[in-house]
Amino acid sequence: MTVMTFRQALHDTLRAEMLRDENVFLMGEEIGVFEGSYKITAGLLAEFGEKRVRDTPIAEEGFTGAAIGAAMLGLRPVVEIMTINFSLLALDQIVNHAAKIYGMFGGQATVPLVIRTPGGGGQQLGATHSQNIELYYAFVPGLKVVAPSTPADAKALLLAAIRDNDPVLFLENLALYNTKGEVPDDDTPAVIGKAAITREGSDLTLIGYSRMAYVAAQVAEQLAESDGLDIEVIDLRSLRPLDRETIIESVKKTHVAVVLEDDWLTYGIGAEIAASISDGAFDYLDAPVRRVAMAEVPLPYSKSLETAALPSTEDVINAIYQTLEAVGKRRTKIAQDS
Amino acid sequence: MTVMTFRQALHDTLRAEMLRDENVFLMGEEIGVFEGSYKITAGLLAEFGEKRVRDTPIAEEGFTGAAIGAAMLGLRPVVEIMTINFSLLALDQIVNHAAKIYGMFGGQATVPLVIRTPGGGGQQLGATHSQNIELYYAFVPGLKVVAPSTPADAKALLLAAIRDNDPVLFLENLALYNTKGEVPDDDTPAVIGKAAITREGSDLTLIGYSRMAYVAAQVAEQLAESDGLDIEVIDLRSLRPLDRETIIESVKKTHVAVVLEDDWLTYGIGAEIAASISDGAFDYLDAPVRRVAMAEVPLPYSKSLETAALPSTEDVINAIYQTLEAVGKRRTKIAQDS
Amino acid sequence: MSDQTRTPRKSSARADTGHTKAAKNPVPAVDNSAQLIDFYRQMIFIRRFEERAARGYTQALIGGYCHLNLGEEAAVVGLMAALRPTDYLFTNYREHGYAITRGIDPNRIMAELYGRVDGVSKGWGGSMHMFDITHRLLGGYGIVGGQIPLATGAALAIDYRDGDEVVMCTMGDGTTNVGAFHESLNIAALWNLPVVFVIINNRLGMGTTVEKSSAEPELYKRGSAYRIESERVDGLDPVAVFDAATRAVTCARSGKPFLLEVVTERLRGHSVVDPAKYRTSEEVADLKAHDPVHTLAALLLRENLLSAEELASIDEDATARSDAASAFAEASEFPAVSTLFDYTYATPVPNDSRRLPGQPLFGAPQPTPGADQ
Amino acid sequence: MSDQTRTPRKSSARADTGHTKAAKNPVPAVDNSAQLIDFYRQMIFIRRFEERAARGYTQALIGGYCHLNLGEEAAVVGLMAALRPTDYLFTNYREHGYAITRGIDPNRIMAELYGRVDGVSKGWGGSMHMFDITHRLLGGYGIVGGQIPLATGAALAIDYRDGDEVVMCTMGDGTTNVGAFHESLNIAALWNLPVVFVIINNRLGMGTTVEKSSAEPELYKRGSAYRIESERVDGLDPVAVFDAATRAVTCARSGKPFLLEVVTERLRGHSVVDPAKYRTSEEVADLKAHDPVHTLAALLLRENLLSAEELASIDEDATARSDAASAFAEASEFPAVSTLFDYTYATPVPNDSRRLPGQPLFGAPQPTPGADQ
Ligand SMILES: Cc1ncc(C[n+]2csc(CCOP(=O)(O)OP(=O)(O)O)c2C)c(N)n1
Ligand SMILES: Cc1ncc(C[n+]2csc(CCOP(=O)(O)OP(=O)(O)O)c2C)c(N)n1
Ligand SMILES: [Mg+2]
Ligand SMILES: [Mg+2]
Repeated sequence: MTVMTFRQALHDTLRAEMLRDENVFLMGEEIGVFEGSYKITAGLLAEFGEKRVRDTPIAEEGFTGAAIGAAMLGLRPVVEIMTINFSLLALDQIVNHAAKIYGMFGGQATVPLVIRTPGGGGQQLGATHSQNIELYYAFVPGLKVVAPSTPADAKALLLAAIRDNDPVLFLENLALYNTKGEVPDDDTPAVIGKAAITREGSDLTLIGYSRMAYVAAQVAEQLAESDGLDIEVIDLRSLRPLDRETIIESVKKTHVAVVLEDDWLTYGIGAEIAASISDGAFDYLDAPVRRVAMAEVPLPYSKSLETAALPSTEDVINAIYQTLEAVGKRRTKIAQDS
Repeated sequence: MTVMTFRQALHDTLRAEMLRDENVFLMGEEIGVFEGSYKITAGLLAEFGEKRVRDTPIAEEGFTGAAIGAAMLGLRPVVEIMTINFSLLALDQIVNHAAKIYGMFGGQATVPLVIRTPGGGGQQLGATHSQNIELYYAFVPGLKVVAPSTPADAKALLLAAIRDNDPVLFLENLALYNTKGEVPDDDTPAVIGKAAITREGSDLTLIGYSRMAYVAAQVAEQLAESDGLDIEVIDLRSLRPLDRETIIESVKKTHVAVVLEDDWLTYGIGAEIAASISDGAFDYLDAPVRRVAMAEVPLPYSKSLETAALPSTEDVINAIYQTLEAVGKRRTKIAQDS
Repeated sequence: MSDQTRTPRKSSARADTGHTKAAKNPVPAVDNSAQLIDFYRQMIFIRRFEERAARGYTQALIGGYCHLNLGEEAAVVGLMAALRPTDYLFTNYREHGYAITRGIDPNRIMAELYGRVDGVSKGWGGSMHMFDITHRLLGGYGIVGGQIPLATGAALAIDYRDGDEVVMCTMGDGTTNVGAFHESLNIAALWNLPVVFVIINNRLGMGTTVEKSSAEPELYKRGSAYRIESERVDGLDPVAVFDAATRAVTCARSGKPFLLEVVTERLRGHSVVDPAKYRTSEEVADLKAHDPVHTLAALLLRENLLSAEELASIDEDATARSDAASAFAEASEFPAVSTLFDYTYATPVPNDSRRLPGQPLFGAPQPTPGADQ
Repeated sequence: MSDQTRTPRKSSARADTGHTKAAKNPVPAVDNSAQLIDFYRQMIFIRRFEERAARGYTQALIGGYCHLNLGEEAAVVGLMAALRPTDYLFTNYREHGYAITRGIDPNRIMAELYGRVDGVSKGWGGSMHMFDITHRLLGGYGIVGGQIPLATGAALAIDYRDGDEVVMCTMGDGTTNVGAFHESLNIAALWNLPVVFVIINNRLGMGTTVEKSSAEPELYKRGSAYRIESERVDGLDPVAVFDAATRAVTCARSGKPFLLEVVTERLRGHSVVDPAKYRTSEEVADLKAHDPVHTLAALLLRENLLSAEELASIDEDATARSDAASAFAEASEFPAVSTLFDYTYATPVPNDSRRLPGQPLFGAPQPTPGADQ
């Protein structure tokens, strides 16, 4: 185990996979000479050369499509799309091509492609640069979508994504790059399609992915200390496939759930989670599943408005309190404690 | 009232609006000389000329963006994107530009734009040409998304969309174009953001939009006759804003709901509907909300597989039966009848 | 639409299309009678196959969209003859002729149109999505321009591995106006990729003329925006196409992408169901007068390379093989519903949805059709 | 990155950039001393304003991304001088200088950077999204190339109404490789729209050189793919830019789009936070030697158009106004949270979501911030 940042875990894993398999190569804007907009690929051009670390023109559709074509011939490209906002320009190639090629041609060609791209607001980047649109990928059969929240998962899921024979959208988050955690030294890939219970508990199920799984873990710890609450935390890790079973089992135990997401509420990722819980744990649920998400506006630049529009730790805590209050749990808990 | 097809209602409304307001004009691939891939614009080039019926090059991003720019200067373009599948190529312009311009610039410019585009599978068009991706628009604040299921609504909602000062995605469906219905002669626009109860009932709430609202209406009639079931049908009509109130009020009355959609189940439009019902009617719901949707595969060409992958009337009826059985309602009903 | 708005159709004007921007490596004039006969055999087969497909469509045995190569036979065979079996082809939805000429069993092509298990894409693709990995036909694509980035990437893979294969990527005239064309040609030129971009200029995208859709209607000239060598060739002449394609492929094999414009015909509507009312009767007559299959037959006859009987017998053979393909296709099975979930993912993962429409998310036993395999 | 891989920077090479493809309507040589002084006043103000903005960023008073026009001052003022007040400008995220030169109150521009209510976009846009409807600045845009289709559409609207305004659309060199560039130039040329596309070629897109990103690095030549007239001009010389822009605007006003390439400098990193380590020290020295603001100051002095004192006083005035803008910005209020839902829709509709994060969907009373307006 080594403690490192999320960024370092990504960097080291990319490097290790490039050393392991010469079919693995990197493509994207500014990943070479500029060393990456968020410096994930720093040093790799110097080490591997232009063949394997390709700075592309600004042409999201063109270079993403080229990566798909290269993958069809057996290479294993790892594409960086600078932020997920720009991926809209490559969406046709991803949704109509990468996701379809295996099925549409009756299984004759695979597309072993990874697209790494960060989402995330909160950096005053304005409406077009602060979106969380992983939904666009999670919705599409033929794609796999993973969303790590810890450095360890960044490594394990990136290993899995690179070694998988299907196109994988690997969701990163600007706010996570500098977070730290322990990372196993061996290179065991994660199983794509499995959620993780990152904290066991019995009072409430708190569900998140990417940055919001990180927030969930923090809030759970905080409330354990401050209120003696015993919250179970689920990190979805994979948005497609979605591990409903792990979620349902948890809610059957806790009887209440709060879902955290960084995207817009209506039709957001949380809608499916809430709908699935309400269905699968119908007879066990003591209160409506509560969703905490972004305000439904084009995210303003100004700090005052941006802060108001994004879910805060406080919003999460309030949602938890209110949910517990609705079922009378918190009062009991606090009563017990006092 | 005049009985006409959905196609005719669209055609006549476009024509009437062009006659009413000279700022209204049409753009799109093959809408002029070719008279429209689905002939909605037949005859309009001859009547209005090239200035107001513009055949564009194949350049979804370019011409949709041009329509947005023209709208910023006060024109009221109505764009046809041949099928919703191709709209992926224009998504950046729609999501990052049309939807953001009003907010991002502090309300200084509006984008009075309509994008008409048909979705729909079932015509053996294969994986890339049979998608229902209205979710991509319904998710985005700043856009409005309407989805009529009847010729009357096609007219009323198209009137509303053209006269609205925001970008409106107007969802059509290949399978609806030839359906017929009564259309009012006066031109009263619909209110965007309101669902309609198209059939009152007390046994179950059946919810759909676009083609699936049509299917819902048919199934309800059929089951009224065959089983004496009294199903309430809700046609969502507007996917953004979403009229949760109408849905919840209905479910509070019926206690059970089935949601129909033509898209993929996981993260589909129905997820939000189910999640909203499970929340807003938590204490009233007697069974999990059931969703009927497409199988989660890239839609195959072959008729045998395509048919299996798309929701059929029978699937809808089974889901209704099973939901009613789960709450013991159907047996009672049938028992009463017999 | 008047004749003036279109590229002139008369043979005087047609000569124009042969002029090349950079016709290097000219192929020496040789006796090409064997080649001509071979081309004819292939062209008449495409002709009869497509006509048979159109009939299958009318019989409701073929569904979806169905775009034919009628009028483009000379272009197809000339282009395909310039490729090695190891080269790759990416094309669009108008690809039956290419699939045939690459050497794929016509029975399997027809079976694909019929949506049957023996189809070249196992019935999953249909008319627009023929794919055969062994013949290196890497797909017909239904999204206009979608194949261009993919083809560029395939060329990148070849280059990455120092291979000597070439990628050919065909597209229609209307397709040169999509953004992917620009982005891809730029990338191919920047990275010196072994790819030939071929514009099949049948002078119409559905009902829209080249002049109405491309501000530079001499489409091959667009190569200059990427310093890509380019050339225009008469696509009604299979030998001219072959020669130009050979030059283009040679150029690409040396590591420089090439843009080849092949000016041809679309004898019928955009797809089988399009009556093409936007064409005048003179235009239609003119098209017939330039029919490349008839032109070649006449030449073969005139030059005494084939007798009328021999021509007729080749034609009958083509018809017979097309009919046989239909019979084969009709006898082939529809894919079993149990295979519906077989091709969502190549690497299986847990929690992958295998639910049929209407099946409950939870609870009720899920008959997973893929499971019984 | 070595010098060889870049467009030559020396003055001999620089002369090259002036050569035009079709320099019609040449502006007669006149005494332009007043113009020069005016340009200088504007340029030094942009310089000081941008430096002040950089400081504001370091002070954490400005957030997000912040791209400056440092080194591009001559290009900015020359271009803007060629526009009438009624003409429209679409530009990208590197637009502070354009906003200033279009005549928008610098206090409001700085207030936008500070995210305040008095900002030109009311604090909603920030550095990348300046917009002023009265000055017909129709937006800075953060998505590379996003402005190009919009500008084309604005020109369409002008044409639709038989107006005589022109649209100018600026973009970076790297931006010429996006699909939207291709699609839009084609449409503009096909439909004869009154739009000037301007490439601000500062020879870098972030850290990528033109040669690494554009297979035709003489970017103005790309106009030929659409039969669009084009020209390249030295963007360090405001008069040359003005003259070329005037020709371009005149051409566009006559209903023919134009492509103008302005070769300029990016004195610092891509954005305020980029240390630009990928540049050699020689390059940086070379940039300084060609600083257009210094060059013009030296010229004014040399030609006795301004004394050293006058230059200094203009400079001081620029600094003072920049400081005043910062003071104004800092004193301006942050937008109230109650306005968060004010700009989602222009036409109000029922059921529009006005929920703050964490508020329940149903039940609990919803304090709707927009409602108390
Ligand atoms: C992105 C996209 N836009 C529109 C269409 C609809 N469409 C199919 S073929 C076609 C015309 C293409 O014309 P061209 O490139 O000349 O090829 P041709 O059909 O003449 O062979 C169009 C517009 C599509 N399939 N994909
Ligand atoms: C679609 C898209 N892709 C990538 C980016 C990230 N990005 C912002 S500016 C830039 C470089 C643009 O270079 P150029 O066009 O030369 O303009 P300059 O910044 O030099 O003025 C990039 C890649 C973006 N904003 N949008
Ligand atoms: Mg064509
Ligand atoms: Mg630049």
